[in-house]
Amino acid sequence: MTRRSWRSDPKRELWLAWYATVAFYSLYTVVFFVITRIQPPGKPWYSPVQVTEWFAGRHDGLLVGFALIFVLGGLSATALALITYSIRRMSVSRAFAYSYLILYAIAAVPGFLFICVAMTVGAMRPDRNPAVLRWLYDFGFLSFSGTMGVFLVGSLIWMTAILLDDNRVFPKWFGYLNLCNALTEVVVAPSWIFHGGVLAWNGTIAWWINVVVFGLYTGVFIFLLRQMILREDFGTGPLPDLGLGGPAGQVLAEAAS
Amino acid sequence: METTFNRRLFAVWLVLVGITLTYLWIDHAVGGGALPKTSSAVTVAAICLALVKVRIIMREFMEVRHAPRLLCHLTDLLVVVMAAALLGAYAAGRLVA
Amino acid sequence: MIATASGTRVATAREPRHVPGQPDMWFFVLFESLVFTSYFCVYLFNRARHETAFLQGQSHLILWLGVVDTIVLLTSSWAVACGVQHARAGRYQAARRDAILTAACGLVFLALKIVEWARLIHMGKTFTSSQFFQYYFFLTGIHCVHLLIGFIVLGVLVVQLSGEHRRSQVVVETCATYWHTVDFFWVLIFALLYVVR
Amino acid sequence: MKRTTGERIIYWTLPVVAVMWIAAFFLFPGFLPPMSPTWSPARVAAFYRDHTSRVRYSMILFNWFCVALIPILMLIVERMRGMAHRTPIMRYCLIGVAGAAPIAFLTSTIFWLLAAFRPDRAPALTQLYNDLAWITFTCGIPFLVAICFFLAVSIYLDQQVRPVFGRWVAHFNILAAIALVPAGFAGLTLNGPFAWNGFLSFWVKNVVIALWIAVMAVVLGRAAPRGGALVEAPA
Repeated sequence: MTRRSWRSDPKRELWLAWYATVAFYSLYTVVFFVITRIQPPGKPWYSPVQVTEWFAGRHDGLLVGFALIFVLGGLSATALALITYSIRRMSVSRAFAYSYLILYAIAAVPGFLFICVAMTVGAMRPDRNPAVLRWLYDFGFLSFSGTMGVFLVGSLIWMTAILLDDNRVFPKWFGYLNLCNALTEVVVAPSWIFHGGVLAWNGTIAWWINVVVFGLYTGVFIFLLRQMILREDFGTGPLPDLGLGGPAGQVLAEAAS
Repeated sequence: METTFNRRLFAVWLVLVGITLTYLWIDHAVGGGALPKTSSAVTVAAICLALVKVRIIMREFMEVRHAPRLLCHLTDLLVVVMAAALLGAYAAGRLVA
Repeated sequence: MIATASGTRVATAREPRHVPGQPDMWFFVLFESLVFTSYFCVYLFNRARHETAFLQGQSHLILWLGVVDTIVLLTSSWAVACGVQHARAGRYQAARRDAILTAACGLVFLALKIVEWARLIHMGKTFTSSQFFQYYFFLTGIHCVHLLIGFIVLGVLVVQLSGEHRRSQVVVETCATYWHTVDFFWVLIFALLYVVR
Repeated sequence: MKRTTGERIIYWTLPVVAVMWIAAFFLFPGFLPPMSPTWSPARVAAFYRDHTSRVRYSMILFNWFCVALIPILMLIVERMRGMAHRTPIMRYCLIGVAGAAPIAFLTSTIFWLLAAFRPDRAPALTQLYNDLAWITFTCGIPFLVAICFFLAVSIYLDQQVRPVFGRWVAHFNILAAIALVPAGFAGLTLNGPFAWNGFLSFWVKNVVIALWIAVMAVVLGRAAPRGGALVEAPA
C-alpha cells in the first residue's frame, strides 16, 4: 500500500480519528492504572498523614503520568468527533449530534483536567500541610468520579439517537448498553456522600462494578465505530452490511464514492 | 369479555401472588417479634422462592415459553447464575464472618 | 419449529417460536440482570458478615408493605402481559386500557415507595444512618430509577397503541419486556431486603 | 444574508481581544518576571497582599476575554469547510477542543482571583490557590496542543490545487504543538527551564501562543471563504 493510495482513501479522516481514539484510550489506561497508579483509587478515609504518604509513594508517577495527559489529553476529541459523525449519519436530527459534541467537549475539563491539576499540585510539594494535601486529594478523586451529568445526559442522547435511527448505524442493543452506562453515573453519585464502604469513590459498587461496565462499554463502542467506518458508504440511506469482510467492503465504498 | 380473558395469565398471576404471600407465612412461622433471629434456612428459602418467581415471570409474562431455544437456555442460565452467585456470596460472607 | 432468520412463520399446530420484542432488549435484560446480581452479591456478602446489625436495621421495615408493593407490581406486569396478547390479536383498545392500568399500578407502587421512604426518614433511618439502610436506599433507589424510565417506556407503548399507523407489535413487546424486567428486579430486591434473615 | 455574513466582524474582534490580553498580561504583577514556584508560603501571601488590586483587575480582564478566542476558532472551523475533506471529522475534532482550551484558562483565572480575594488568610492556603492557578495555566495545554495538531492534520489532508491554508501553516502548527509540550511537565520541577517560570514552560509557551494567534490571524485574513459569493479579503 503506497502513501498515495492511503492519501486518496475517502475514509482516511475516519481511520485517523479511529486510531487516535484507540491511542488515547490506551494512553489513558496506562497512565491511570500503571504510571500514576491512581486507579484503583486511593482510600477516601485516609487521614491527612496517610494522604501525605500516599502522595510520597507515587510522586514521580503522578507528575510524569499526568504530564503525558497534559500533552496528549486533547486526543480525546477524536472519539467525540467520530461519535458525533456516527449520530450525524443516522436518520435523526443533527441536534443530537451537536448536543453530544458540546456535552463531551465540556466534560473534558472537569472529567480529567481537574484531577490532573489537583494531583500535580499535590505531588509537586510533598512538604505541604497534610490537611491541604487531603483537600487536593479529595478534589482530584471527587471531580474525576463525580462529574456525572455530562456523561449521563450524553449517553442518553446517544441512546435515543440509536434507538430512533433507521440507518442501522449501530445495533439497537448498543443503544440499550448506553442506558446501562448512563445508570452507572447514577450509581456513582453516593461517592459524594460516603467516606467508606461499597458506595464510596473506591467502593465495590461505585467503583469496581462501574468500571467494569464502563470498560465494556468503551471497548464495545470503539469496536462498533470501526465497524461503522468499514460499512460507511457516504450515502444518506441505511448503512450496508459488511458483506465480504473488511477490505472488500472498503473497495466497494471507494467504488461508490 | 369471556373470549378475550386469558386464563393462563391469570393463573400465573395467582401463583406469583401466592408465593409472595408465602413470605408472610415464613416470617410468621419463624417468629421473632421485635428482634428477630438470623436464619440461613429463611435466607436460602427467600432467595430460591424469588428466583422461582423470576423464572415464572420470564417464562410466562415475558413469553420466553414461545421463544427460540437459545433465549430459553439463556434465561435459564441467567437464573442458575443468579442462584449460584447470590447463594455463593451469602455463604462466602458467613465463612468470612 | 424454530423460526428462521427472516422470521417467517412456520405453519404448524403449535405457535411458532419467536423472540418477544427486539432481541436487543433481551441483551439489556441479561446485561442489567448481571449488573444487579453483582449489587446483590455485594449486599449479601456484607450482610452475611454482620448479620445481627443488618437484621436490626431490617426490623424497621414493614413486611406487609413490601408484600403489597410486590403484589401491585406483579399486577402491573400481569396487565401489560394481557396488553401484549390483546395487541397481538388486534384488540388495540383493550391493549391500550391494559397499558394505562399498568402505568396506574406503577404509580401506586411509586406512591407506596415514597410513603415508605418518608416514614423511614422520619424515623431517622436515612441513607447514611446504617449499613442496612445504605443498601436499602441504594437498591430501592436504583430500582426506582428503572421504574421512572419504565414510565417513559409505557408512554411509548400507549403512543404506539393509539396511532393506527404507528403500531408495531415488536415495539409493544419490547416495552412490555422492559416493564417485566423492572418487576422481577423488585421481586429479588423485596426478597433480599425484607425477607432474608 | 450570506453564509459569510458577519464573519468580518468576528475577524476584527481579534485585535480588540489581543489588546485586552496584552493589557491584562502587563497588568498582572506576577508575569514580568513570572512568580517563582520556589517562593515560600509567606512570600506568596505577601505578594497577594501587596498587589491585591492589580491581580484582581488583570484577572477580571482575562476572565472576561479568555473565552473571546472561541469565535475566532469557529471562524477557522468555517474556513475548514472549504478543505478537500470527505467528512466533517476534522472540524468536529477542532470544535471538541475549541471550548475546553479557554475554559482551562478561565479556571486558572478563578484560582488567581480566589487567591487575591482574602489575602489575609493562612499563607499555606494562598499558596495552594497560587499553585492551582499556575499549574492550570501552565499545564492546561492539552487542548491547545490538540488544536495545533488537528489543524495541521486538516491542512495536510487538504489536497487541492489551491488549498485553504498553505502547507507551511501546517508545519508551523506542528512546531507550535511541539513547543507547547514542555509546559506539560511544569509540575516535575520547581526551578530550571521546565518550572512554571522557566524558559520553556513560560517564555516559549506564551510566546508561541501569541505567535500562533498572530500567524493564524494573518492566514485567516487571506483565506477567502469557498463555495459561496466571495467576500473581498480583508487585510
